[in-house]
Amino acid sequence: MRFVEYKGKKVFARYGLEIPRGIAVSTPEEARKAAQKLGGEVFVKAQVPIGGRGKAGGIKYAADPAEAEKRASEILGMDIKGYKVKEVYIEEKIDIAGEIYLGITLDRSAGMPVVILSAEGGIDIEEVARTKPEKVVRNHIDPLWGFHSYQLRQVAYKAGISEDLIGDIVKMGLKLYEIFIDNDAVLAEINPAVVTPERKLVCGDSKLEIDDNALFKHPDLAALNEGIEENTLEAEARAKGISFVELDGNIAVIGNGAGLVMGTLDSLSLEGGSAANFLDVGGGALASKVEDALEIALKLKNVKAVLINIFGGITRCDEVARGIVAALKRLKPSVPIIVRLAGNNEEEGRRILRESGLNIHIFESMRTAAINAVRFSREERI
Amino acid sequence: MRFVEYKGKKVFARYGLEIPRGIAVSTPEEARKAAQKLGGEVFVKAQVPIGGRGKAGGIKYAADPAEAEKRASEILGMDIKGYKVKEVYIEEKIDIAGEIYLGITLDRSAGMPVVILSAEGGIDIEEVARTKPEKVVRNHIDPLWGFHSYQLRQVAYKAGISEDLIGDIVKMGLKLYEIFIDNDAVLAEINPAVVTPERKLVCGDSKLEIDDNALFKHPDLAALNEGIEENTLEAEARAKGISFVELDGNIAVIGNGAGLVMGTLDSLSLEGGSAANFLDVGGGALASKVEDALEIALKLKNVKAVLINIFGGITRCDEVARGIVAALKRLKPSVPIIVRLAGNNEEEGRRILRESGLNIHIFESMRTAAINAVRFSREERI
Amino acid sequence: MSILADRETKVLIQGITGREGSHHTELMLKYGTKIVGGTSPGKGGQKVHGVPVFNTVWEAVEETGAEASIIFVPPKFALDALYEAVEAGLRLIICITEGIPVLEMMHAIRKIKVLYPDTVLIGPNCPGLINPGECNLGIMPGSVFKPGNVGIISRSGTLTYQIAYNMVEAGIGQSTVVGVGGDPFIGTRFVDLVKIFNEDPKTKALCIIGEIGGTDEEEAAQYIKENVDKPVVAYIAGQTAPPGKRMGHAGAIISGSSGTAQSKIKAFKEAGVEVAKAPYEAAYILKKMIRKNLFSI
Amino acid sequence: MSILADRETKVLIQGITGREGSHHTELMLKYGTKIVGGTSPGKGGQKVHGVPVFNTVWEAVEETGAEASIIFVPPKFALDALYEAVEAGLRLIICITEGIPVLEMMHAIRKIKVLYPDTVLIGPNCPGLINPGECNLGIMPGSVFKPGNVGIISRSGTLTYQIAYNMVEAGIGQSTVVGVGGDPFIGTRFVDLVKIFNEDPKTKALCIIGEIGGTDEEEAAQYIKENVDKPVVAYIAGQTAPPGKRMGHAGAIISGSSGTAQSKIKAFKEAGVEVAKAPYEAAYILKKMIRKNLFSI
Repeated sequence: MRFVEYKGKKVFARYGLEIPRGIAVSTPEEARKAAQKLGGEVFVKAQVPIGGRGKAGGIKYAADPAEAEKRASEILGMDIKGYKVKEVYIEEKIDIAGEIYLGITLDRSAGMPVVILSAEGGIDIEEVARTKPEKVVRNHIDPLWGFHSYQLRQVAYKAGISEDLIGDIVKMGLKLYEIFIDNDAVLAEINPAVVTPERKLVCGDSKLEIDDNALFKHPDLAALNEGIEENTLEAEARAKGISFVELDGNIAVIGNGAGLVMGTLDSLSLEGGSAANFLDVGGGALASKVEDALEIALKLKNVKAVLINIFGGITRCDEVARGIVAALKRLKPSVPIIVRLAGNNEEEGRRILRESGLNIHIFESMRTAAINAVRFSREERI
Repeated sequence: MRFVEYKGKKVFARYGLEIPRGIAVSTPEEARKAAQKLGGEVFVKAQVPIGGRGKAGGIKYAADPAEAEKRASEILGMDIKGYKVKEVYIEEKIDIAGEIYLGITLDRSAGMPVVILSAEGGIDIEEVARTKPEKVVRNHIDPLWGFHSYQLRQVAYKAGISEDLIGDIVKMGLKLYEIFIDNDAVLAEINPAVVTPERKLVCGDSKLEIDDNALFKHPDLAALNEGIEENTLEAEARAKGISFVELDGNIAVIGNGAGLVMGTLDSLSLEGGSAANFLDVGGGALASKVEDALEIALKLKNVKAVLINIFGGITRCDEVARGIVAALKRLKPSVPIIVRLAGNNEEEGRRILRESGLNIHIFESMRTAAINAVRFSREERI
Repeated sequence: MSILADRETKVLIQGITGREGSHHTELMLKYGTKIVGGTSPGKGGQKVHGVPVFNTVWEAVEETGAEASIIFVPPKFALDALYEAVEAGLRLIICITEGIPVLEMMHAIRKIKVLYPDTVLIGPNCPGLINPGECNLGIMPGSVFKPGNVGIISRSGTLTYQIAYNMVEAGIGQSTVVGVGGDPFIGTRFVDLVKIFNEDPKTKALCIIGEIGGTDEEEAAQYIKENVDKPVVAYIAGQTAPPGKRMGHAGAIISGSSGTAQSKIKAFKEAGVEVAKAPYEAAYILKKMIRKNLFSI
Repeated sequence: MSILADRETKVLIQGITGREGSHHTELMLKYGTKIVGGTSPGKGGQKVHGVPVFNTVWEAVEETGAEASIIFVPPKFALDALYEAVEAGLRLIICITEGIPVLEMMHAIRKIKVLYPDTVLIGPNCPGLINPGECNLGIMPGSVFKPGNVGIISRSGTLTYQIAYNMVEAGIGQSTVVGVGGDPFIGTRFVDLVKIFNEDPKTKALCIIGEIGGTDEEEAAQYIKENVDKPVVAYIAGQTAPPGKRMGHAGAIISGSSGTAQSKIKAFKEAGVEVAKAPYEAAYILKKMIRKNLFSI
């Protein structure tokens, strides 16, 4: 679960990290009032739970409340990487003498968290990482050894942080690690950590992502993040326990098991087609879940064919077939439906499909099913 | 730092452990009022930071407020193992269906904390441990491995805790460990954990001792424990940075270094005498500290001689000598003063003592000093 | 004796009284797995499909001599079950549970590696392992597999069944099949299993079913390049997945330039591993290898 | 080459700019100890008694090749300094600091033992070690000791000086003297040092200065009984101390039936170790041993 900037900053502030004053609003009118309260000169910042909003035009300077209103009206409603901007954060302008990058994330290969620090932070950090990798200093954190001041001190000296900021960077890093561990984060990032002309460190932005598996331990965080608008179909699918990702192609895909679905996507691509989505109904899905899955897949735009690829291991093919029949009878889609059933109760499943009287294209082999789905996706429908 | 029962229980309650209702008071009159508030039937419990008060008569039952007043007047002012009772805790009477022992302490040999559980808790736990050791189940807690429910479950089954209480014992144990770790305890004990007739678990008593070295991390705990009256001389010494323990003999001992002082005690005993105290001025003591030390030692009752045994390593003998001279000039003690100075600046030290004009018995060897201290302690003074 | 487990391996089921635990206990028993006991705190003394239930793993091991354990405990309690199994000395632990908090799992794996280096943990969020004709430790459908001499190591469940199904159609059986699990932090990685299979005389060829995300495939490829002479075929799922999106498995996410299918395919090719473009190609490639006498069935 | 450290050992002082650190650096330098650097965050580039100061141990080791470190850092920061020294790869670390929280120290010792098993930590709350005539790593007064062939292992500071003083009076010198520290949890215990001294050809006899509390003496006695042929004399301070009272050292407390002087003396006697009744007896016993030709000086 990703937090938008101001909610992440709320969490950071609870741990004593310094954040600029700011007010989250959802109308231009409120933006003007907020700017007034904050002293006039502000930044207007789109609140979407994804990086790169600065480059997408989601962060703008306003010299006075009237301008804040105007900028807010421009930003509210924008679409940034699939997220519609419903809130902007009006934040006091702080003077910037320098920008530092500080982040903690998980390193799979090492099996440990890693702290990353660069004296050249800000929106070009990825550029810095690519062109001057020596400027981005990393240090693994062995959970058995713990995270100690000396590690941050060492990283800070290596990164070339100036002497007068070392103590503050150490404190900030220890707090960020506390935030990371306490809240089961998979990413906690301050970019930039702004160095003010008075040589204080302030969180210019926040990026905080919490492990979904651990949300049950943090009801407060889940509550804090309520109301974040996400890509609608994905959210709808998640609510129904379905793993779903929207893609660019025109063949809707439904399958059981993440690996098998990815394999289906690859097969379509190999056979010359392209998938409109990733959709995994999971293991042992019941008819109702398959019905939900079809309902979501059929909401996709530009879909020319639907490919349902099931390998019955725990899942029973007859159960899947019943879900397909129920969905098709209710939704009456106009696109061709290609179904491949194999494994557990496959014959019973195919029989149910055949006897439903619906126009379903049934195949036994995954390859043939993929080839036919591609063929259908290319044909103009009559 | 040891807490008295009701202060320990306050800490326990913060972590969600169940404690009976109770009120701490310091007069019989207040005891009556407290009993009234608590419904009449109560226990009156001496608040001293040491075990064994039940057997010493410090815990009494009262059927009504008038009796509570009477019992409080009996208990207040009692001396229990060197602690004068200044407060009693008036606690509601709870019905007891069973008593369990649950404690966590540090095991030096293993280098780890250890959890201890017995289904036969209560005031006879030490008796149980001696006569039926199999009834007292222990489990080490590797700090790298952590403390998990299964460990408590296993201990509980091994200890023969009845099935319906296993879940509650697991919860209680996990909370006690949290208390132990969070507060840098060296001992956290619930004895008895009372099983009520309704099969609930309640803390019948609390024993909580915090590591003095870690007190700086817990100002709240230090504040909570303020005003605990301890053996006065020991408290006075501690306030002056002096390590002091009162003993039974008649030779006051002052030395530098815990090992050397213990060695001096042993030497006196070997030569047929006995020490009135343990007193360590520590390393590198200045004259003023030596003066303080002499002042404390001379407050001991029944002292027939004072033995000052200094080996100057970091400590300088001349500095010690100056402290001795200043103290003796001010306090003018009537008991013989035996001083042994060796090591760093020993000659200068001895010169200062000799030239002070005071009646000081100076020796170079530790053994001769000990023999003479014993001799002086046996002679009747003129 | 096969690798990891065979028909003589004494198996314990943690969470045996739950719906999943009980259901799969029945299936595994039918397959011939030697399940000697189960655990479920507070339910000691009961029986599930004839298997005795104990309150603690410690007691179960004392009474039954169990060597391996399969964890079907819900995520909230799964780590406690795992720690219990490790401390009780079980040499092989398979954690089926999906949805365990990532940080806690990472920590647990590190602890086990350092304090109990000889314990083999497979999973979490995995389908377990199957030794066709001998024993089934997990939730894989036994009927899909046939005894043979190709070892399968996979990050996926159904994709494994699909590929094994194609293999069996082509007359190729399996020595042992292991699903390592789809989470970002898992106990046993590809490289660990490549080592084990490489030393297994029963295994003549290897099939690795990878996925985008992480660097476990690259790590395995490096080891194969340097140490393995047996023929290996690989398939990487998610070759057409966009970066930054999580494809069902928490592990299957491409972050930055690491974890791409391209990088994995390249590593495998450099190690002399043939890479299938679609799942159903894996069996074709194995058949071709047999024709070329790279191994025989 | 002597055990643990000699005149060639490159030593780092952590907390070199503090009052204690600076003072003892001067004394150690005068003794001949090869101090190559010091650390004090934020004070890198300075010099203390001619010794260069670095901001981090990592940098100090890179620049000077230091192998050993002595920690003079106040209790609040001492553990950080200790962790830093361990991770930087120093093989010998002496922690002089007194007053480190017990639980944290216990945890640190466990971590070091498991993750860095080859690191030797002496202390905390210890006077360090001295190799008479070679080097002084800590706060022991160098003038008290003389080169010789008796190894001293002690839990106490001044008591060690007292006993060494008596030894020198009797013409007996020391090979190496180690103060293990008075805290309940220490890095190197008696038994570890008995092993080291037993294998040291320079050490012909051993003097163990124990204390009430804990079971380190019993553990050492058991080892001596089974493995040591060199003559050993021991003294246990606190033979007349009452139970339950803390005698200055946090470690010197008798709790329950464990940690008594009686138990320690019994263990030593059973191991063939002669036990002194008072500190000054230790030197007499060593002299007697020489007369009996148990060892020669």
